[in-house]
Amino acid sequence: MSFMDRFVSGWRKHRQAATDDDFDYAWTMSIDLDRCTGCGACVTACQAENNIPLVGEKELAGGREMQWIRIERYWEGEYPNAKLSFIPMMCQHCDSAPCETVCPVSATYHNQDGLNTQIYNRCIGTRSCAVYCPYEVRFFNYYDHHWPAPLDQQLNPDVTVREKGVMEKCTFCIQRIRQAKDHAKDEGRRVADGEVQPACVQTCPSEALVFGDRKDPNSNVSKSINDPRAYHVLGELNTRPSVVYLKKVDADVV
Amino acid sequence: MVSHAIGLFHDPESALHAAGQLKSAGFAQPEIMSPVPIHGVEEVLGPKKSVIKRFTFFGGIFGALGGFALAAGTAVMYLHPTGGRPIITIPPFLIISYEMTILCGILATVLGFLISARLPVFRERIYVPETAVDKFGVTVPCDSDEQFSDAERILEQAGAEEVRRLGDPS
Amino acid sequence: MSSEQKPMQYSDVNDDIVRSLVVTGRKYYITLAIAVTVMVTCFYFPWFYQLYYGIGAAGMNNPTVWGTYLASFIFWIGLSHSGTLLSCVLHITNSEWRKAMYRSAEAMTLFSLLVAVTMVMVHLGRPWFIHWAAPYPNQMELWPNFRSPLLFDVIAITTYLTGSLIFIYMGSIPDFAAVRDRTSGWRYHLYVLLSLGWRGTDTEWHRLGWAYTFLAVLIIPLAVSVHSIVSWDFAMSIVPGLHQTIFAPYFVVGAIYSGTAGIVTVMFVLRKYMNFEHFITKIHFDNLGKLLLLLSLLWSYINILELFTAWYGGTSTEYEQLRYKLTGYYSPLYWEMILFCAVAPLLLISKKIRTSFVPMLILSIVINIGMYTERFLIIATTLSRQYLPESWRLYTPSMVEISILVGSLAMFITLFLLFVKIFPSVSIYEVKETMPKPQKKNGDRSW
Amino acid sequence: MNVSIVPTLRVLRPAATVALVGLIGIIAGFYANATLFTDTSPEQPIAFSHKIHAGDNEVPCLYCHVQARRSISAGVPSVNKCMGCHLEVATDRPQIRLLANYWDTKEPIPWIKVHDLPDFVHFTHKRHVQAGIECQTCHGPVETMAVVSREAPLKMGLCLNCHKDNAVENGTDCWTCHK
Repeated sequence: MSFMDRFVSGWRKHRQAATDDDFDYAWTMSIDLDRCTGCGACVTACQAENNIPLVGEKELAGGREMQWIRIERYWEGEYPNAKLSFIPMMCQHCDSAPCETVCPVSATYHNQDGLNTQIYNRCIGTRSCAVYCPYEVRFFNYYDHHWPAPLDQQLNPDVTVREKGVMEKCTFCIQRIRQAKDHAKDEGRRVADGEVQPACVQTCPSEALVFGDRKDPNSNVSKSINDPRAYHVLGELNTRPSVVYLKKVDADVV
Repeated sequence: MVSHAIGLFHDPESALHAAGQLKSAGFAQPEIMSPVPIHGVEEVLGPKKSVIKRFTFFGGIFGALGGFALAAGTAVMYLHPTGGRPIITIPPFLIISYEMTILCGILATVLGFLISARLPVFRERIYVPETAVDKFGVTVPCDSDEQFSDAERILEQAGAEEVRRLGDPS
Repeated sequence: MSSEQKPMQYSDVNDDIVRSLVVTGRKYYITLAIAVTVMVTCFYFPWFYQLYYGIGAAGMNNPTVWGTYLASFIFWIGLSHSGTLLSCVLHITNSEWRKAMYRSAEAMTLFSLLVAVTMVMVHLGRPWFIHWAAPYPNQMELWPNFRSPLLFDVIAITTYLTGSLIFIYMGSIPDFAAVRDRTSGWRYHLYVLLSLGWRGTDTEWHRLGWAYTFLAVLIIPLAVSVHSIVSWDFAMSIVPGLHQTIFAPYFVVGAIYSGTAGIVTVMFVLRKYMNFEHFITKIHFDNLGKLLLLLSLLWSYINILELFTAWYGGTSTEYEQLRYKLTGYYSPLYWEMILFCAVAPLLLISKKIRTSFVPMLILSIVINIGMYTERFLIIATTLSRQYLPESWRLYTPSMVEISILVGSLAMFITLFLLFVKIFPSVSIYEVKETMPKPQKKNGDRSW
Repeated sequence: MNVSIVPTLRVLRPAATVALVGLIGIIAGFYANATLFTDTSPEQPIAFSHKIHAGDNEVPCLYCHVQARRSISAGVPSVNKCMGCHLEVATDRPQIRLLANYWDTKEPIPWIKVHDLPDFVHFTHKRHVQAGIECQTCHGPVETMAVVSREAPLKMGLCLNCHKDNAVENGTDCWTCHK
């Protein structure tokens, strides 16, 4: 009887698809393309915060770049009437992430913060997640990276240095989220809005990037994702990303 | 001491005929040893029932249930929500179940074959190497010399090229 | 079994096959030495280098994170497909012409599967942790992710490997017994163990017949599922060009296609160098040729379907993918594939070609080159052109990858060479079954 | 003629024995390597005895490992902390002279880490101390050890079992412990 009850209730519970409501937080980033100047400060900040190796010129040309966030640049027209548009692209932390289901060893999964996470030391390097990711934001360690002498002193102790053969990607600076949650737990409250900022958000000079919990209706990010300009990149794929872009208002069009 | 009479035949028909004769003469169940599977044994020596199909069937069912239980059970044991899907995601688990059905079915079939064909052979059994090349052998156990000469007579009448007496080692 | 000079006898079959196991010429040793050398230098050395250096030794880059290793994996899995599958289908349909060739076809399945598994090891970033993909209780209390198509692959290939091994072994038990009586020394002991004490009694034959048929029935759906699952590694993604419902049948047909071509190649080699002219005849090549023609037409049909739906659907990503496939950087390879796999096999319509050995050999090799290209293109063209144009990047295999490809071929040859000296490479009892039964000849003792 | 696989098995018995012994040897060697030859109690630069301090004199753990309750790392006490007592206590002992030597030359003591976790593990002492977990749960009865040795295996299973037993919030989430 009790076994059957437990079985039935467990079955019901685990047959439900995971939604935002099941998670403690729903960390979200909004990127206002109207404010973004494409300066690349976020790229550098991310590089420094997350122990991302500098692969060097040769490997970069060979396509083994390591950039958890990148500025995609698209040129339209010919010089001198060329027009440049750009968009910062990083892991979208999709709620229906294609990369998660494909990993044979569950090295990537959705955690209780609603983040799409990657456990480096569980990864066996099938690279299937990178194939399945439509945003091309997963990066593979093609070899062991080394930091030349002074640079090894600036490695972040809260972030692992990844081994060769391991996939990695943007974590929304989960080490900072963890720290903020730790403080909040000491004080017995939830993480307040603005208390945690990933390195890219912190460093963005034009404040184009806003980060916060979309479960909190009063947070800055909740307000900005309700903006009529808000959209998801490749939204038609129904990956339900946690990164929201605010469309650039084009002066020529308006 | 139990010994065996074995008659070697050139063709399967004579061997089958000899086996039928031996059986109707009241000998214990004769065995036919042949280089190729021969047809018509059941008409002569009585129907054969194989338990292998039951092994295959139950092995398959075990695999189907076990495969699903493996996938669903391990998913519940350590929760990893992936891709916005439920923890117990039925369609992919059915594929695991399908593959495990076949795997367990195959393994059970092998087990059934080994058990029902009484292989591998640990206690020595009589054997004539020619029957693996081009001879068809018919053997019966004989308790006594009289029985052996009876068997020898029947075998030779049926057209045996040669009749041997082999001691049962056990 | 037809033979021109004098009718074959049961004992001739045993003689021929025992000879093929026991008598080893210098040619064999030289070939084996070359194969082993190539395997070690072209496969293991580069692989160890890659293990030390990282996957960076291969030419893969960021959008194209899969490369020739995975193409080789599909290729070898595909090559494995017609052996056991074909053998099972022909066994169930009681085809006489299967009997002389099925053993080596099944061996092909087994060894190409082994090579495919090795290719997975080569492909992985951290192969030393591959055991994490297996479900076993561990202190981490972690299990593999059963929702992953790659894990379906692990389960399916394990099952297929087990099934093929058991199928080829079970069919060989009577032959091991026959060989056991004619050998001595270590071979004798090996065959005693392998034959399990088989005596060929009516009961044993009866049980073997049932078990063998059940295995065949189980393996047919298994083989179909294995390559469907391999295709799902791709088709379950949302990458344009990969996310296609047609992929499972496409891969299955392609697998049987390249596998059948592989059988033709192996048959040719066995016939030529193992002196099996009695057993492997024009009939086999004719039948295999017909099968190849049918499969090539099916394959072309599916290819046309794929192009047509992509063109008619006309979504931007699909259309771009189509355009890139037909006219882009990799298009010469595409047209080579069409030429090799769709056009050239049309020659098989002529019986003259089907029954002549050398053209069949050439065609079978050409088809397999084409099929390798197909697998390479599936990965290279789609991964280098995905949704975001900023990350479009071409992929060229590095020397390490090419060397490992050559080495894997040598590994297959090595395994096969070892096989022909251990397994009777033509089934003794099944060949005998195809021969006229000994008839009653009272009084005549000359046989 | 008779047939049986037993004679062959007899012939193969020496080979099988060798294989079996080899297999057992490999497995035993593996475990021996993991248990016997792993240095769980390395020799420290100063023969500091937890038995004397924490055991006999009942100095609380957190008196010296003062950061444990408010930071990730429990921390090794500074030489300053040691000298707080040992300027007065037992100054004539040879080991204390060694300590005083470090004090005089203003150098830290190069302690060797006994409980070392891999770099990809995030373990915070603060959470565990605040949750009221005894230090001994993971570190073993340190107060009885003259030389500290690692008692618990410090494998993932250890953490996980405890987290499951105590129903820790998000206790089995990978990112709770991995980084």
